[in-house]
Amino acid sequence: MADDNDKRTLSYREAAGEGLREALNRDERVFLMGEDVGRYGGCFAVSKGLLAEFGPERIRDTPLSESGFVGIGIGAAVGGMRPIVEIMTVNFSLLALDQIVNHAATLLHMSGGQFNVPVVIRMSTGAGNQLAAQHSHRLEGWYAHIPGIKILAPATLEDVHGMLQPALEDPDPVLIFEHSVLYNLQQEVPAEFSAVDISTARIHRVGSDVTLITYGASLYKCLDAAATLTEQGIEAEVIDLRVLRPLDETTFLNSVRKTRRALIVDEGWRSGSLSAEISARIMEQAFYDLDAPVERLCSAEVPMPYAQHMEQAALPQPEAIVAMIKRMVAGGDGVDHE
Amino acid sequence: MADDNDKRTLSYREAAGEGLREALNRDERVFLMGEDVGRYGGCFAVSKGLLAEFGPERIRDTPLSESGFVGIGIGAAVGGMRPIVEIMTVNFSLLALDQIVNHAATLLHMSGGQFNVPVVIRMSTGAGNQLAAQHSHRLEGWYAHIPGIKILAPATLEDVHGMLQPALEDPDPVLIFEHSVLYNLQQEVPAEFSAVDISTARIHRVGSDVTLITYGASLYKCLDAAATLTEQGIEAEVIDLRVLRPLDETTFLNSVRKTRRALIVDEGWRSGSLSAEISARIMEQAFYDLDAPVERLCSAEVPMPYAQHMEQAALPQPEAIVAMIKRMVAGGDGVDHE
Amino acid sequence: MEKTSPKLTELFDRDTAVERLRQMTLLRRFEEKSAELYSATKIRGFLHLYVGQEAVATGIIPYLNPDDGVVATYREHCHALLKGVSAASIMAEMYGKQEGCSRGRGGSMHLFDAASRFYGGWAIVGGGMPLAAGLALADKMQHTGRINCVFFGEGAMAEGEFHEAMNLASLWQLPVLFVCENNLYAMGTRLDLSEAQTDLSQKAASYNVASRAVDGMDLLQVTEAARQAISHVRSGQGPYFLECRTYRFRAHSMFDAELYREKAEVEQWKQRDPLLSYGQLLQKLGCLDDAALEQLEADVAHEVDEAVRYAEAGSWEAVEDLSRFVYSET
Amino acid sequence: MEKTSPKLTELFDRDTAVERLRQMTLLRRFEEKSAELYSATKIRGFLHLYVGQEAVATGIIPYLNPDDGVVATYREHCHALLKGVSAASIMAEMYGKQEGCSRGRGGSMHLFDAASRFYGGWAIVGGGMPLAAGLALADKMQHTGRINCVFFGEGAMAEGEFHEAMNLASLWQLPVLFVCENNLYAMGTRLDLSEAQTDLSQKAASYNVASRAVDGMDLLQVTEAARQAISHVRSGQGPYFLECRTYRFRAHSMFDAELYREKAEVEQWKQRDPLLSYGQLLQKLGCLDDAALEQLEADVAHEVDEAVRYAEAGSWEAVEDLSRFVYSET
Ligand SMILES: Cc1ncc(C[n+]2csc(CCOP(=O)(O)OP(=O)(O)O)c2C)c(N)n1
Ligand SMILES: Cc1ncc(C[n+]2csc(CCOP(=O)(O)OP(=O)(O)O)c2C)c(N)n1
Ligand SMILES: [Mg+2]
Ligand SMILES: [Mg+2]
Repeated sequence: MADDNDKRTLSYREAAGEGLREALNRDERVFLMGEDVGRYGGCFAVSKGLLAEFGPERIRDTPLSESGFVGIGIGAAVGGMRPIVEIMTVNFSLLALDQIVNHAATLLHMSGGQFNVPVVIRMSTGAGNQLAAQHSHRLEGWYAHIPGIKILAPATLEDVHGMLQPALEDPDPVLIFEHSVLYNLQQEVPAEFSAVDISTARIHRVGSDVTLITYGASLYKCLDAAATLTEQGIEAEVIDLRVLRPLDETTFLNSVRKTRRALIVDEGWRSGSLSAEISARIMEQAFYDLDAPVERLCSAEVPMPYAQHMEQAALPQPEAIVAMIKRMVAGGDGVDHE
Repeated sequence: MADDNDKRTLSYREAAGEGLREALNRDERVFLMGEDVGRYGGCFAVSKGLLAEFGPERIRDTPLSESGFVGIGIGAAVGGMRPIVEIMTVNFSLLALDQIVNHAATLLHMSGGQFNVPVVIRMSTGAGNQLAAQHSHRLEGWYAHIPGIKILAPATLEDVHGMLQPALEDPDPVLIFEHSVLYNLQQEVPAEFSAVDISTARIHRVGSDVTLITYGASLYKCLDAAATLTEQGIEAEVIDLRVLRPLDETTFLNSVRKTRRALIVDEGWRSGSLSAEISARIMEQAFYDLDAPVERLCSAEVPMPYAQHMEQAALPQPEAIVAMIKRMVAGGDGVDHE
Repeated sequence: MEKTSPKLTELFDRDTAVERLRQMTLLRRFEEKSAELYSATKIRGFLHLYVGQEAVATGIIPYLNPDDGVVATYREHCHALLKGVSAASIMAEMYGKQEGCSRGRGGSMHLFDAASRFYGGWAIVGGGMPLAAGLALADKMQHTGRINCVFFGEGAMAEGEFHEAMNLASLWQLPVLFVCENNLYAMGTRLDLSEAQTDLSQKAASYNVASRAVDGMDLLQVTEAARQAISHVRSGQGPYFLECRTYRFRAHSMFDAELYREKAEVEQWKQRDPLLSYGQLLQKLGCLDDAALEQLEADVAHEVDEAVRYAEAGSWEAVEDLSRFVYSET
Repeated sequence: MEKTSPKLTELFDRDTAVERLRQMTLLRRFEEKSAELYSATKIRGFLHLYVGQEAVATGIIPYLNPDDGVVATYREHCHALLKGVSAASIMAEMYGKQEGCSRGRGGSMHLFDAASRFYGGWAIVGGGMPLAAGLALADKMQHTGRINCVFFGEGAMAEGEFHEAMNLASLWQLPVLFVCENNLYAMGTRLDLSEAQTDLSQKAASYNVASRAVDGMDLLQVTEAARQAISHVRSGQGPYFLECRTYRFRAHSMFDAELYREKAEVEQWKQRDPLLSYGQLLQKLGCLDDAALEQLEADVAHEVDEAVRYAEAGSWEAVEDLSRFVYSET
């Protein structure tokens, strides 16, 4: 709060921008490249002001050429720079997938360890702003299928600020997915952010009755649901995965072994979502510790509709989390599956 | 066999080619389009001879422009044709992903049901020919995450021949993945192929002790393993999924409820593979019927190496299937997880 | 770019001349109302306005046949209106009502209408071009005599999909008219920061595609060029590339702070407002007097009001129908 | 394409002239041996030979500095050899041995060598171009004075990645030399079936990139043009597009039945074999006699034999190391 000298209130957008500014100041090899990162002020205003501060060489507006400039980022990384490539949204990243999956993810291996690719690729992700089917993908969990790249999903201001630095220090390609509904989120943060890692999941709330596993903007829905549940005598442990590849399975397995129940909340489409992988790993490694089957709450398997009531109906909601958990804790086979 | 009038021996390649020829003969709106489908004779020789038979309008060689000609196929389908678009291999399909995921998969929904997209997209998939990291993807399970498209994985001659016609009759985009190591597979088939559906999984072998769930070329590894296991008194039921989206869960759930144990063999990379989705569904719907945790055998999570011994080590093998099943049936927590 | 305009009387009879003014007025008023409704949160998501560019679509779409196809971008309200999609169904779409032309599933960026062969409404920049070439291939293979027209911004030309679609359309001589609406900016990126070669006709030449560049603020120039381009395409001579130099008077979308251009530049372009200058020309030529102009504005206002009324009166699709239209209902 | 060749004596001293012959001979013999070993199943996967095109890489790569970067395709054995990757480590790579330049993980299509700045060995057509432009951006931003050279076939030019990489390289004036090896076919697809505009210099112009087209069977023409192109790029004037018209004498890969071209066409091109014609020129000019030629062939044969010996003697990587090099070891 403003009256506390060590604290301040910031938006997720500002925290991300601060992370960029610090990275640019810290290392001359770092530059930011993407559509409208400079003169326009950034699609989500994250990079606003950086052009004036660092100039057009280091805040580099690109044409609409996703495959081209992502590939150039990869090449520049191999060539000794530390590019931060911004793809405006995950939807457009499908145009650059060949460069990410066929090139960035394979080079180290194909060259027998000779050429690593220290590129960072940031993009926004997520639904919830009525942007319809071509602007609402949540594919970070899908990207997590690809070996050779690392996938981060910062849900907090601390993470969206702090994950950038370790990502830049990482010798391999790192993709950072910022959820677009979070940009306006305000949180109280310390005057100086502290460092974070890009290898572990984080327990946001300790609980004993059920484990809620999630990532990205759904974290807040899970925390909401946990607050409701506590009033009803159910204590949920809430885990923010933070890193989608490689998964920190120790954290969620330990939690599930303790609570004996788990619900995974994943904004991705259900079939083949990251939630399936987590469920499968719990199956394989904690089956005998379970009191009930692991359940999943995901997005409806539809291209995202524009109308608000339909979009909200397609997304996981706190009420549904609460209802599912109450059924799970009540026991029996009561959860419906479509 | 040659001495039986009603039977003949054919290769998977020839069966696929016969399917194409029949489709072209059956419906004037059908045409085949892709790189080197005509003059070259087809990358895997599947379409060899068709150019002479149907001419360059209907056997249409394209430049190297995956996004362009896949998009043209989508548009031509909307415009009343029934294109079969061939992408030489799944690896190159990453260049066309925007057209497939952002365009073909969304149009029906975004237009409120007005425009369906009756396009068929065929491509080869799979590893096993020492083609290294950029030519060995197995991404059909990954594609199965996307709503709005259907995903087929024909493992038999009957299916590679027969799935094409229902795919062409389907009003929505259908992707057919032919595993490249199968092209030389010879099987005995009837003089006339019979029709197949594109909605159900198929039980290839009935068994009582464990369910082996698989698709594509891994089917044969599972059948091999099942043969070995039977000598050791273990009867495996082998299910070929055939259709990866939408999944026919009834077939595998019923089987697992009977055998109480399941191993999923999936040539995809393990994390986020289709095997995870199947495991999660069994968790959700057959948890209380299980005698042991569902297990998965997938590819190692590495870009595919060139050297043969390394490539084979990266892929699921019959010996590993046998070993895993023996441990599962022996009971206890004996399966190692890396 | 061409320097002189054709004479109005060589292009239009009196009724047509006035009809074009009515059309441009409708486009302008419809979008002004949309902006208002966006501020009132009746319309949500992204809203991209065409204000300033009206002469482009108005000079072209009326010369297509009703069964020709049109493919457009997220900045497509006006193209839809001109192709025959009703103002009411577009407004209802932007409200998210099931009476909308895309049943409320598409919103402003995804207008579709099978009846008028309006094929969207696409929001991946460049993504509509292969689709349009594909529609053209279907028309060619089926000998329908139809052509297809795809609209896109100059920014889209840096995308690989432009390159592939142009080459394929030319290689296969497909009946498709590529219309580049060069409004100088792609969001905040000026043409010279997006294209190493800003003479866009050189790009058309590199695909062996016939081309022409006209003043997109001048309805007469656009009209004359469109008729020629359409007859080129319809006569089977292959694709055509028409560049229309224009300007958007408003922000890229409702979220744009317009940091990337000077107010003075915008003001200068507004001096060439196609609606005003064409209206003045008509008055000067005596095609309509003040009273007729007033009546025209009143008619347009009525149409826009009716559209809003229709949208307001519309209904929400049942949530139970969420999973419809992922696959066809058979 | 240019009609006349420069004089040999204007380009080379005697030693250099002979060295070029030795290089082309090595390329040829190395690949002939590779084909043999493929038939003997020592080499597996895909194998794409460069036979017939040797004058292209030989005319260019020797004029790069050792620390300049080269990016190539799956048809890259010869580019790697010329850039300084040893024949032994290439052969070992194709055997899949861990002594290979990519540790046996890449194979024929994925040769890499950090020491000689040979950046692959890429098998997605067009995919190497953005990478090369990126290396060039790094060099430009770090003021290294280095340039980068990317080789690709004419078929790759239809890909969107070509379009995007050319435009960006030109827009940002990156030090990258684009070398199109126009061998007339992309697998079985002839240039005129792949490009609506077969005059490829028009494409370069559409990105504002300086260009030149030369006879790729003529080492002297290639050499002269390469020196000019390299000095253009190195002096900071931006990218350059060099088209070398050439022909591959052998099948696309070892799986190609060559249904798409006439044997007579191949034979006609073989009349212009760059190795033979250049060798004859040297003899005519008295740069080397029969004995010297014999010695040269013997030296090359020895180098190739040594490479095979090295590959044969190599070892298999331990299976336990399978999951190495997915992520860096830190
Ligand atoms: C592939 C892709 N990349 C980025 C965007 C974000 N975006 C939307 S419109 C736009 C600018 C397009 O400019 P132009 O093609 O000139 O059309 P205009 O908006 O000027 O009409 C951008 C960058 C997008 N929608 N799709
Ligand atoms: C994106 C992509 N599409 C298709 C292929 C299959 N393929 C490999 S080489 C080739 C032809 C390339 O021709 P060109 O660029 O002219 O090079 P050349 O082989 O003649 O040297 C094709 C179609 C591929 N490797 N990558
Ligand atoms: Mg524009
Ligand atoms: Mg070629």
